[in-house]
Amino acid sequence: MDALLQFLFSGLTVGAVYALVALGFTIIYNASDVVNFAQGEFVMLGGMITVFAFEAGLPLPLAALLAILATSAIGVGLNKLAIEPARGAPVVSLIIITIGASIVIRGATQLIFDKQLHRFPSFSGDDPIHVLGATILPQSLWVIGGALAVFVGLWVFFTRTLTGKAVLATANNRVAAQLVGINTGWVMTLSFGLSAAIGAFAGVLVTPITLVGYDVGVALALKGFAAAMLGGMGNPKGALVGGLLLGCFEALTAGYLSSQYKEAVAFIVILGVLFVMPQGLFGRKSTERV
Amino acid sequence: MSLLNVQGLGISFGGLKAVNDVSFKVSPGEIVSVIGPNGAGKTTLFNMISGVYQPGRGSVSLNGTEVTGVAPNRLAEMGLSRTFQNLQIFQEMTVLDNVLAGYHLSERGSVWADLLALPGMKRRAAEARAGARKLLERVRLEKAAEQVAGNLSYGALKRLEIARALALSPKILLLDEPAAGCNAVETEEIDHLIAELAASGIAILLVEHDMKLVMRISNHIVVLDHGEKIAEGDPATVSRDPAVIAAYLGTEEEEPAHADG
Amino acid sequence: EIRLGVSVSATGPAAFLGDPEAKTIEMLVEQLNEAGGINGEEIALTLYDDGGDPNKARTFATRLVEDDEVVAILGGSTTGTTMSILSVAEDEGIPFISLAGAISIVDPVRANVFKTPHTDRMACEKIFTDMQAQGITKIGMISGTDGFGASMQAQCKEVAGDHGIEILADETYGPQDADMTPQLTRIRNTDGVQAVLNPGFGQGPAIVTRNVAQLGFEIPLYQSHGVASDAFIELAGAEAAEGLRLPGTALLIADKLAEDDPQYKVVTAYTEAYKAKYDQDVSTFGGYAHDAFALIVDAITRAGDSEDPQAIRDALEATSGLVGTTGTYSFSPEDHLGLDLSAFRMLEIKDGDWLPVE
Amino acid sequence: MLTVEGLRSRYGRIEVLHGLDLEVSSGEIVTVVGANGAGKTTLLKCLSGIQPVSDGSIVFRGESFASVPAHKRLKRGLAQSPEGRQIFTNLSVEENLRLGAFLFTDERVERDMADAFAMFPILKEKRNLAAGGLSGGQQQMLAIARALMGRPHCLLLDEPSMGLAPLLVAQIFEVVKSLKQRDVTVLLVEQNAYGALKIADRGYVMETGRITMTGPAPELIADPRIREAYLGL
Amino acid sequence: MTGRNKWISLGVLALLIALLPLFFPSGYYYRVGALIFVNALSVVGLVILIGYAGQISLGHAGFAGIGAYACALAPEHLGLHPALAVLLGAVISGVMAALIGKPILRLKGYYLAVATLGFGILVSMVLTNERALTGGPDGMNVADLGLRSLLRDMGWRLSGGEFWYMICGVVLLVGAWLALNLFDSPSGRAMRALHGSEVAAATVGVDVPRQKLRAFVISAVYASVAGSLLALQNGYITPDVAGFMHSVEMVTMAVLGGVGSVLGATFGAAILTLLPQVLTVFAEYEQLVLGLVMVLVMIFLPQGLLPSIARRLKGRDE
Ligand SMILES: Nc1ncnc2c1ncn2[C@@H]1O[C@H](COP(=O)(O)OP(=O)(O)OP(=O)(O)O)[C@@H](O)[C@H]1O
Ligand SMILES: Nc1ncnc2c1ncn2[C@@H]1O[C@H](COP(=O)(O)OP(=O)(O)OP(=O)(O)O)[C@@H](O)[C@H]1O
Ligand SMILES: [Mg+2]
Ligand SMILES: [Mg+2]
Repeated sequence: MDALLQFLFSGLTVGAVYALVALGFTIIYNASDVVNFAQGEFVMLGGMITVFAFEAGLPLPLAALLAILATSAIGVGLNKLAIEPARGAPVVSLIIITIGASIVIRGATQLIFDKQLHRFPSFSGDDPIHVLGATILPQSLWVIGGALAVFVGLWVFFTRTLTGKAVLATANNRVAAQLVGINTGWVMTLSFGLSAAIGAFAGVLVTPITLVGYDVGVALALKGFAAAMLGGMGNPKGALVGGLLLGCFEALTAGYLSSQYKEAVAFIVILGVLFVMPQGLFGRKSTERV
Repeated sequence: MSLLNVQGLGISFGGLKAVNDVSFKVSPGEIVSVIGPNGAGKTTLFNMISGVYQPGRGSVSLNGTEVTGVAPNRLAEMGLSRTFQNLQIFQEMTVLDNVLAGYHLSERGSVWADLLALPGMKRRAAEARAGARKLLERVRLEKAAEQVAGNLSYGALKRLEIARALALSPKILLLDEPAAGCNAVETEEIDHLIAELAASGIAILLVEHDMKLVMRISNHIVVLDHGEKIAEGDPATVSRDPAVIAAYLGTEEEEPAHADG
Repeated sequence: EIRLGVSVSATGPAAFLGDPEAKTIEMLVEQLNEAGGINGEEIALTLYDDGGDPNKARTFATRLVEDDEVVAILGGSTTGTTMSILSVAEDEGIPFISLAGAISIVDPVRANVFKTPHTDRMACEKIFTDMQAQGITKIGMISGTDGFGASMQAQCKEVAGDHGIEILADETYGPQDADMTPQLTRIRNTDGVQAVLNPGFGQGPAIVTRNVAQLGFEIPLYQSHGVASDAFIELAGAEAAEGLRLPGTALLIADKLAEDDPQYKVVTAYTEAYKAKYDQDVSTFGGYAHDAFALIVDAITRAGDSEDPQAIRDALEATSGLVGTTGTYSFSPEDHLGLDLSAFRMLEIKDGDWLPVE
Repeated sequence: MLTVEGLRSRYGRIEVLHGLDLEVSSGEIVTVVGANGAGKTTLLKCLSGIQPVSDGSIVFRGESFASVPAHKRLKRGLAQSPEGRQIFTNLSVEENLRLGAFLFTDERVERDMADAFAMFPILKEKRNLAAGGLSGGQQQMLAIARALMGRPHCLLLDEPSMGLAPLLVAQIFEVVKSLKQRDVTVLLVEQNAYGALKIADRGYVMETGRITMTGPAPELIADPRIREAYLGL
Repeated sequence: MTGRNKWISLGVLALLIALLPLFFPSGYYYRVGALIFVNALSVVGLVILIGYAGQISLGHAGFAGIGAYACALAPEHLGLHPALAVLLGAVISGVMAALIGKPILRLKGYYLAVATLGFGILVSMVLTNERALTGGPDGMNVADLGLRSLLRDMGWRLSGGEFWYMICGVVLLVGAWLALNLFDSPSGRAMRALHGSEVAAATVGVDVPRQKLRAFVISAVYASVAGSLLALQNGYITPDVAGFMHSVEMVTMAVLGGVGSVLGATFGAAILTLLPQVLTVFAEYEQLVLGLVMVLVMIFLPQGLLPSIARRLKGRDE
């Protein structure tokens, strides 16, 4: 029993990391139908910049804030320098651009910082909290709380604000969005800025647990992508649930079946879900009529 | 004998009965029109007959064979072909290729033959090509044959769809608002085209809001409203039916259609 | 000018190995050339980054031989890349010193292939010997699924029996995993486990160490030479890492070596120079590259002819008693590794620092 | 209100508008008729800014539109109900309308929405349905209603009657006529040339990218060439 | 693309393959050429899947892995001749593709991407974890094809580099020829049609699931053969061939070159294979420059290299 609880704690911790990455995908996807494969790099940047700012003597909260702002600026830059000039390009081209951008960011990070692993202290110490014989680190609670907060924020943004609707409209029909007066260029800038900020925020939260190095982004992006698809791309609820579920599948498989094939089991579950629900758990069916 | 036989067909979308208990028949060479207000369920009816939607209730039979819910490509093999209200063009292919796609059934062979470009395929390919060009002439798109289809204007695409549908040499042709986006003169050409097709023995099922066209060429008209059949009969009967006038035609007829028609 | 070729995994998943290796060789070449080279001839270094991709490694090896016309190749950070370079070296008769761990690189012996690191099997034996001394007979193992971890896992399972050690739990984790508590919980819930062994490199071992502390394990934790560097203590946290043991080289305890230790000079010179140049701590892997370079320089010097790869190969095979950071090398036609178990030292983390156990 | 001079536009290297002159005065209803592919849609797209202009000028209410991007043209008072309807298929009917009034946050938005629902009651019924689920004609209504939500001074309508039932066609033409009372200027592209000319003040005839004829609507209806080529009479 | 275009494409390709060696300063270039051809072969497969049929795959390296390991395992365990092992790998890949394609090709866009990604990861995971059979992450040896020594016995001496350059070049030509045949054939047209509109394709009689499956299986076989050639030529294989990064690399090559075009596929493969070799002069900056080149190509030639350039030449931009 306490083992099960321990597995779930682990699953929720890891799942919250995935969820944070998946949530980061949502905005850019909702604005442009593009899955930004550089999202993992935003997470990495959040961690790396905080590490180096912290080591340079900045207090941790300030270092984190700096990292989030800087990453956000990089996100905007990515949009301005790479996505916007390619306006009108097919979605696959845009995806390749984001992959190219992720390579650039990795390459630059490795030059500007280094290739070592880093970490900064947990926010609330490393004394595990004991619950019914299982333990969880305070930092895990930060990550889980962060994922929930970002989820609520995004959910309100997309369902309750006109700007959120404008983002959705931009992806749905860019031309029509311009016709109703939406500055689609600005929407894209906003989306990249926000997505990058969410990514960096995730990086700040998870670094004490997962450590950070210039190349941790790829794996994170991959898992976040899988989580987002499991939940249904574009829906914040899907990102959250998808991430947590994926984390729990992995942890439970590692705990009860085989740690070697835990990712395999997770992917088989995803395939199973998609087989029954081709749009993921909460994805919306597109309603194009003929 | 009727070619298409629709019996008690119905479907719902989350509580809304988009089509409910609709029955009618179409015989070879006959032109049957389905009219009704916007949202009456005409397109939905087409989608069920052509296998795009699974009907919730009722049955469709083609040439005496029950085909309810059969996949569109199977129906195509059985001689049913259609166009779409919301254009479904192969945007990135050339205009000619769009029509050639319509020859898929007569042209197709084994995938090995395709990969290896076996000489046996050549003759059929040449026939298809010649046929496709003829069809393009028929809808006056022969000059655009090598253009990418996505570059055509709306009206041209509408005609391209008709050409593609004809490439199947169908026994029955479903046309969903073929004249939308065409002016009076262009509509008249479509009018002639449909009449010609019917004369050659093809059964035509037509949805169209251009009453001038509908009244002139239909043998039989089915009127839908809120998914239900509210009237049917020949054009004269239907156009006098008070329920149809109230729901659809309106009393005041300003257009010169009737004056001339 | 002596043309020397290197292909290492300076980036990619094996960058932990390749990055210090590349840096070390670049530094040493610079030092040597400044000091006047070998017999007055400078070394022209061609260094490629194969990113850990064996396919690329093979291409670079071909390029080094055919295009750059080098007289010897160092590198092959991983077993996979080594095996790719190896066949080119064998075909073309170019001496090649590998930096990877697998025993299969030098067993069977191939004419042109040498290697500097201990084999994984030696590391396992060293660990098990120490466990035996502690009276530990039943252990749980958790290893990474990357090449390093998987190879260690396989080797350790093979030799455990020889040391009377039984592996009761055998878990793995992916190289990028963020939490290993489920696997560790399984190990904890396995009856009779007296110690945990975690062979791996990268972030995995640091996370395992932290997770072990989180779960409140009371039994000793053993790591492998894969994490033998000061940076590891920082990542895992001194508190969590307290009491942890692993087999390492003299490099890690350079400051604690007795001045009469045979390795004292080599090790301090290397650690100080590296730290000064890159502001980073040395790792075991950089040490492998250091030794490979020392070996080839020694061989070229003795061969007398810096143009003839086969002469260099023959000189290399005749190496005897060369002191490196990893240990003392003596090659022979039957032995292209030339290290023995004594090269390893058992280390323990005490108060955030490495201490030799003996 | 709207002056177009020497307008040229191209898709890639193929020019489809070859120097077009056109003028719409305040409060007028002006219609453009022409065969398939004449360039009517392209003209409207140039006006609303979603199609680049290669030469010529567009002046709207005294301001040159040369450097005004598409999304700012609605703010200047120019709205379009585009060809192919271009509704937001994944958003609900109500959200579509709300976005039509994207520039406004005052209480008039609610009133305009109520007006739209009064004009097309079916939209009210379907307000929570994803717009992609609407029937063709219903989507057309939505496109028109959405354009009106932007409170335009000038409305560009691209074949508004397409796919609408006869009753609604008549209604749409009534709506267009009634816009005149509300001081909205209309540029109407229609294939139902007869209906359009009936309510229009003036008309233009377009052939392969050029204006070939213009005049007061009644004159055009009477013109035998037009009767034969476009009205089918 | 008309019939004439097909022969032009093939002719250009054949000429390039035949004439380039005249300019090779050293044997190393044969190796790079052979790699380009191998990559191009799998990319041509993706052109059929992505360019013709409009279906995405992020897991095709899985098929390359199957092809590669078939060549490593079958000769050792089944005593099969390596050449037959290539066939065996192709058959296994084709059957696998047919089996998994059936359920997952119902998915669209990114959902399909994640499903194929899952497949690729499963394959690479099995190859990595089943150490007893596959040698694990460290990889395993691959038997020699034996053809080169056969040729030598017949008096035709070729270096390893020259030999593989030829073999891979010829296989690529055959692959390109098949793909070009397909383009203008009923099957190819049906694939391109369903790319444009699945509903419309179905109503003209195209069996949409079946055509998708065909494209998937064919592309899987291409990837498998490419994997086999890589394994045979390297003589050593690790699970990296089946890795996610390899899948991404393949798709990137396809898109860079121009995803609808067979000749473009070769160009895309050439660029992405050559770049790391050229960029070694940048050492530390290699990654940075590689990424930049990708981004810039996509910005300025969004349709991919070849189609964009062709359009510019024809003057039909946009
Ligand atoms: N996928 C769907 N989801 C929800 N409602 C739908 C869906 N498809 C159709 N409907 C509803 O069913 C009704 C019938 O639609 P249909 O498209 O068949 O009308 P129609 O008669 O073709 O109208 P029009 O003349 O405007 O084209 C409409 O009210 C529409 O909103
Ligand atoms: N995206 C495009 N790319 C290339 N050419 C195009 C494109 N769109 C339209 N054209 C061409 O421009 C010309 C004018 O098209 P436009 O759509 O403006 O005509 P239209 O008058 O609106 O016709 P319709 O009555 O059929 O809607 C046509 O010849 C058409 O083929
Ligand atoms: Mg309809
Ligand atoms: Mg138009």
